[in-house]
Amino acid sequence: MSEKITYREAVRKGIREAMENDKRVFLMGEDVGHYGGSYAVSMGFLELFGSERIIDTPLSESAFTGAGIGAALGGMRPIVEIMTVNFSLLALDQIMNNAATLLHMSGGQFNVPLVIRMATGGGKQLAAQHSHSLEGLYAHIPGLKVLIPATVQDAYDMVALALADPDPVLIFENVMLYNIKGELDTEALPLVIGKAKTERTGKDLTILTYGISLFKALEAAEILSSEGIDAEVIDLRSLRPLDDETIMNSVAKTHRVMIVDEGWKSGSISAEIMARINEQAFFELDAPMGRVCTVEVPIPYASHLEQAALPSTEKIVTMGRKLMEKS
Amino acid sequence: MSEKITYREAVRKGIREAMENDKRVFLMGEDVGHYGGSYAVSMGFLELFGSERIIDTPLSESAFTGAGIGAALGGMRPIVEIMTVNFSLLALDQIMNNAATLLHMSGGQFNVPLVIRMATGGGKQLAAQHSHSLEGLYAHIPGLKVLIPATVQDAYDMVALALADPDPVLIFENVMLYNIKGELDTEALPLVIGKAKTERTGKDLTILTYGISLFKALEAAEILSSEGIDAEVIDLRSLRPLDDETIMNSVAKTHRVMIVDEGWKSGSISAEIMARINEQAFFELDAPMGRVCTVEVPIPYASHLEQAALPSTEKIVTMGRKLMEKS
Amino acid sequence: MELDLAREFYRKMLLIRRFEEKCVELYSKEKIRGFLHLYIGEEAIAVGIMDALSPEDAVFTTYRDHGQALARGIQPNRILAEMYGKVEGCSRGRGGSMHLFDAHTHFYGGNAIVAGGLPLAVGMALADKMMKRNRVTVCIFGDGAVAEGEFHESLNLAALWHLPVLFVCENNGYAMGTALEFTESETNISLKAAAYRISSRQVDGMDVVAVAEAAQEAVSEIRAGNGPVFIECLTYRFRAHSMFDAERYREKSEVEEWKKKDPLLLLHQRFPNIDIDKYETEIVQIIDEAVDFAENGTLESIDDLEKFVYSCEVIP
Amino acid sequence: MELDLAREFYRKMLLIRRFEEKCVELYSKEKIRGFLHLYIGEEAIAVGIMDALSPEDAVFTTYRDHGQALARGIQPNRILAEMYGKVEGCSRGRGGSMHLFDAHTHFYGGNAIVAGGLPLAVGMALADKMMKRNRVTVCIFGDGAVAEGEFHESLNLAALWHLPVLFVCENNGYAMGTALEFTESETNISLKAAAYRISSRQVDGMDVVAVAEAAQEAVSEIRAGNGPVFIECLTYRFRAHSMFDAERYREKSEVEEWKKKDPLLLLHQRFPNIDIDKYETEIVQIIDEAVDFAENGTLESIDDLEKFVYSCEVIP
Ligand SMILES: Cc1ncc(C[n+]2csc(CCOP(=O)(O)OP(=O)(O)O)c2C)c(N)n1
Ligand SMILES: Cc1ncc(C[n+]2csc(CCOP(=O)(O)OP(=O)(O)O)c2C)c(N)n1
Ligand SMILES: [Mg+2]
Ligand SMILES: [Mg+2]
Repeated sequence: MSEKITYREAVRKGIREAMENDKRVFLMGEDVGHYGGSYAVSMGFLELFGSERIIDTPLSESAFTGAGIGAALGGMRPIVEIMTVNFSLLALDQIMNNAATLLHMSGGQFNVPLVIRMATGGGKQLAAQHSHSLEGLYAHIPGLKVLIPATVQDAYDMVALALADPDPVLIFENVMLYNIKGELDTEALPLVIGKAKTERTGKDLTILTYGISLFKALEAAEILSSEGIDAEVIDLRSLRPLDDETIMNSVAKTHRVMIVDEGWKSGSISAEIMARINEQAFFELDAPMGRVCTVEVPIPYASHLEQAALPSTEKIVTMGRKLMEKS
Repeated sequence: MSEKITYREAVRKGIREAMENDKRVFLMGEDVGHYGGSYAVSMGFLELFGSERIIDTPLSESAFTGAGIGAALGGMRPIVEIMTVNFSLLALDQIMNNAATLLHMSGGQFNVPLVIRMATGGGKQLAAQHSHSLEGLYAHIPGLKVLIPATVQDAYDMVALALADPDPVLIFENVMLYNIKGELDTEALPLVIGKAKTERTGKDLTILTYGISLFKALEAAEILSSEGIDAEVIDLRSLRPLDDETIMNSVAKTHRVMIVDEGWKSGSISAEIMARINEQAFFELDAPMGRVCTVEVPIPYASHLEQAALPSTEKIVTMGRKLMEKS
Repeated sequence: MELDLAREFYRKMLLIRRFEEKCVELYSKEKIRGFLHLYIGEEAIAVGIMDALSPEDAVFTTYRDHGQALARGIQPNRILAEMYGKVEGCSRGRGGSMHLFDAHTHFYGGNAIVAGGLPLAVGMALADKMMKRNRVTVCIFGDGAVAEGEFHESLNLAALWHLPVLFVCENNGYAMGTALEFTESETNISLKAAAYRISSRQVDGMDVVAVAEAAQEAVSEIRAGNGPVFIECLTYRFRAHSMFDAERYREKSEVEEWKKKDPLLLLHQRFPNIDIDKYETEIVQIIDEAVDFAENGTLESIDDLEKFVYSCEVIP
Repeated sequence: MELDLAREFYRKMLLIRRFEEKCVELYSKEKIRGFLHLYIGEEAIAVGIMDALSPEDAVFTTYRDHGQALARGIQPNRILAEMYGKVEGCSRGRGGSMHLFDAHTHFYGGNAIVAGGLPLAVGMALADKMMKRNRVTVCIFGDGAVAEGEFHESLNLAALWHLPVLFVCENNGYAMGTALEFTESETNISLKAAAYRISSRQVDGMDVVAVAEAAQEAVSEIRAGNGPVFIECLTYRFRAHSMFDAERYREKSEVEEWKKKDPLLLLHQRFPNIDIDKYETEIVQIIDEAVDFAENGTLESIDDLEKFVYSCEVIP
């Protein structure tokens, strides 16, 4: 069955069905209940599921994230919503020192089946403290898995995928995507964590990206195509684990690589991807790889400055041209 | 004047002199006073400078780091000691959302002349929650500077260097270095932030590293040398900014690169360095670059497992051999 | 209280009210973007508190900061230009509505991380104490901040070190859409503060006179070297949390009930001689001028995007 | 109290005491490495608290965890093997002294981040409440944890949601080398807890009978569905914070003063009929056996280093 719905509705549907199917699943976070979710993902859920399973928490990111870990240890399947990734720094100790390590520290005795969802990304003029893209930072942490749905289909599927995992899974939802509509096939084959998806095939240049940047990359690919450059666009979907196989296969075909991500350039996930391609497919490369990331500045409020800081279709096109020149 | 002292004494001397020279400088952190510093860096300072300037804080990493930022805004030159980097996650919100952004968010009105020192690294069998190497994570954040002294000389010099900076500077002191002795020249020329140092010149292979790994790399270089591989070893000293110039010059000479760092491999600073070399010196490379990092596992307690997780001289030697094979 | 002071309070509160109303209008016109949190209903707090400060004192506040900025004396022109993202803005257009800053009035923001400003205020007060400056640092935050760990850590530090901080909690009963009863096991926030041995009190935050008196008293205590003081101001926001808010979490009747305690109304009832019309006219002009100023402001060059990340790039 | 129970308490406390003394010896021989935090002087707390629990109840504690682990019934063999870094250890050698875990006894660690275990305990209790399991979760931490934001956030959540948690603060007067008076503006920790409307009390942590009684009472309250309880146990560590500690921060006389309240001594004074020698002999054997067991344990293969990062690699 296929329908056209928004990304928000897809996440919503994913959570609702999970809660209907499994009594152990519950949603906890700031304003998920009475307010309906700061991005309206859980609007009406309080009425639907009651305050026992839709839990409005105080502003206590560290404790309620930690409580999610504890509840997972206790046999529940919590979905913790951290309102935006910006506030997740307050919970990072719990995420890195507990969620990611308990299984290991206990010698395999205690796993943590926890799902943490966070809204992420810039573009809404929310300035320096509210526009972070830290998925790359989280992808650095062994013990975690990091999923980023770009499409409506993935936004829906990844909820169930994450909940089925015995270990902590983080899902990043870009705030600019919630209102975007797309096709949802509720009978699609189940996903597997760590599989990238080739969204456009091409032979000249591989563009590796994820989240909101996927759409910019696809748009850029069309423009490049009109200039005779045939770009392959891959949606990574998972940043930990990364799908090395799909990446290297594409590089072996195109011999040129661009990575697009919304992290600050230095130390963003694009660096890791470059490092892996260097390690695993160096001799396939005809030219240096390029990346389009966020400029290394706390995101400014003024729209023209913010837009100048973020990756754009135009920057991707320019980088595409440049990469095709070199050899 | 030159003398041979330990790394601990060097940091200590740096702080003491700074406090003697500038009334605005003070030291604040857990157990810096009565206990004498968890790594004995500030032993006796309480008696020397009094409890007004050597401030024992409660276990409140977020608040006392934030208080350091506030005191810096207020005209002081605080040195905040976060006992170890592991606990700095609790203060990361203050570091990323305040220290690193205030200058920018205020349109240049308020700078934050704060120094944060942290002990870091594995190797002491302290297990998963006490053995992090997160300097790469901090190096991702615009607005911060990240210094890592490997030598006694730098341990001393970097205190003054960091205090002279108008913006937040983080200093990472590896716990395995405190007892290491080295030469200190107190009349050495002042350092500049962001300058790497070539500790061994060589023509076949560039090894880029910092902190404790410098010594492993130098040892490995000697072994490799006996096998006819002449490695250049560069101490990066600063991870933000990185000294691209020194790096690229060396690559242009040796055409082969290894990076050694104690971060978990995926997303460690070595990835960023590889990315930059790919971007800036791709055609200089004769072979894929290699990296020796920490295995992606929460650090285990058992010594043999911990050692197997961390970079070692042996692993560097093996990687050196491997890099010289490929072409 | 004297009529003159009452007039002054009224004028300031009215300026805030009309300024905020203009912001709504400008937001609908998409002149202002990002999050916009209005201070309507809470004017008495900013005006009452700022009245007790001297020019050298320091102020730290939250993203709901227009009222405090205006009451502290930052020009409406510069505040509005900030929301337009213009160079003439008080944060050069880098901060926007949530991040107003001003060195001249020691206004240290506009912090959009709930409770994120508390440790900074503690540190500023620590610096003052160390430098033996007889200053007060005011730290303003909402009821939502009380649940955060940083509230606890900061209050403890301030009390432990006897620091010259005035903590002001704007308790408007809600953190976004979550009522205080869902976030605190003890809903009397002043009691919580007292648990740190901080001199603490509750005051009617709709009554500017009461707030001003409590603030005066607190500031004197602090200047006398008695350590921190905590004031909980009971208040209410008449508008939504921000511009995106379905307001499903409270009854219209509750809002109407609180509107009867509108701080402007209350003050006017007490001082019927205040010539409102005169102020309205004055303020319309001030605000029109601010709009003009903001409209005619400059957009910073994109070439300067990376400025202000480090000080060496600060424009002199 | 009955003599039988007193004997049992004594035996358990003595086991902890002798076990810890053996650890010191083994540390000097470099058999045990990393940080080692001894429980000597505080034995009454673990023994008194664990006595009140049923086998299904859950325990969360800190890095100073040998005493609780032993009192909870984890075999000395497995605890010591853990400190030797052997596969037979209760955490397979991955955790070491600070991270003892045991699924059978619902012992969830051994958390080395001060206050890091509190949110976990709250979450476990939340799960119990949601699943309608009539369990109690005990959460043990030191006085140092009280200053952390997570203490505040966790107590508030537990109180707000009426969760079945027993908070136990081992107040030994020091966080490493920092005395409580330098870390808390209110040094009566039980009062701080009460500020969250949590039923809270102080108890003599050197008196195992007092601790056990308080714990029994607390556990009944909790099982009756009355929400969390907080017990502050006043205690003292006779040894250094860990094996590296110059102990410059306290007077020898203070230590001597507290040693007069040695929990073993106190209990023996009260129940002179306890046959100490018998226990000593038994315990020497137990500990010798544990040392043997640990010595003869297996080192995990380095090939398995990356196991337990994710569950799919968990050895069945
Ligand atoms: C640490 C953190 N968590 C969550 C948010 C999102 N958020 C912004 S305002 C707010 C409510 C704060 O309420 P309160 O402190 O009462 O202030 P008010 O808006 O009522 O003035 C929330 C949850 C944030 N900005 N920072
Ligand atoms: C968040 C954090 N900060 C600092 C430390 C370092 N540290 C370990 S134990 C300790 C003292 C804790 O004291 P307390 O809670 O009273 O427990 P005690 O050791 O007295 O049993 C400190 C500062 C840590 N482990 N975690
Ligand atoms: Mg509020
Ligand atoms: Mg203690």
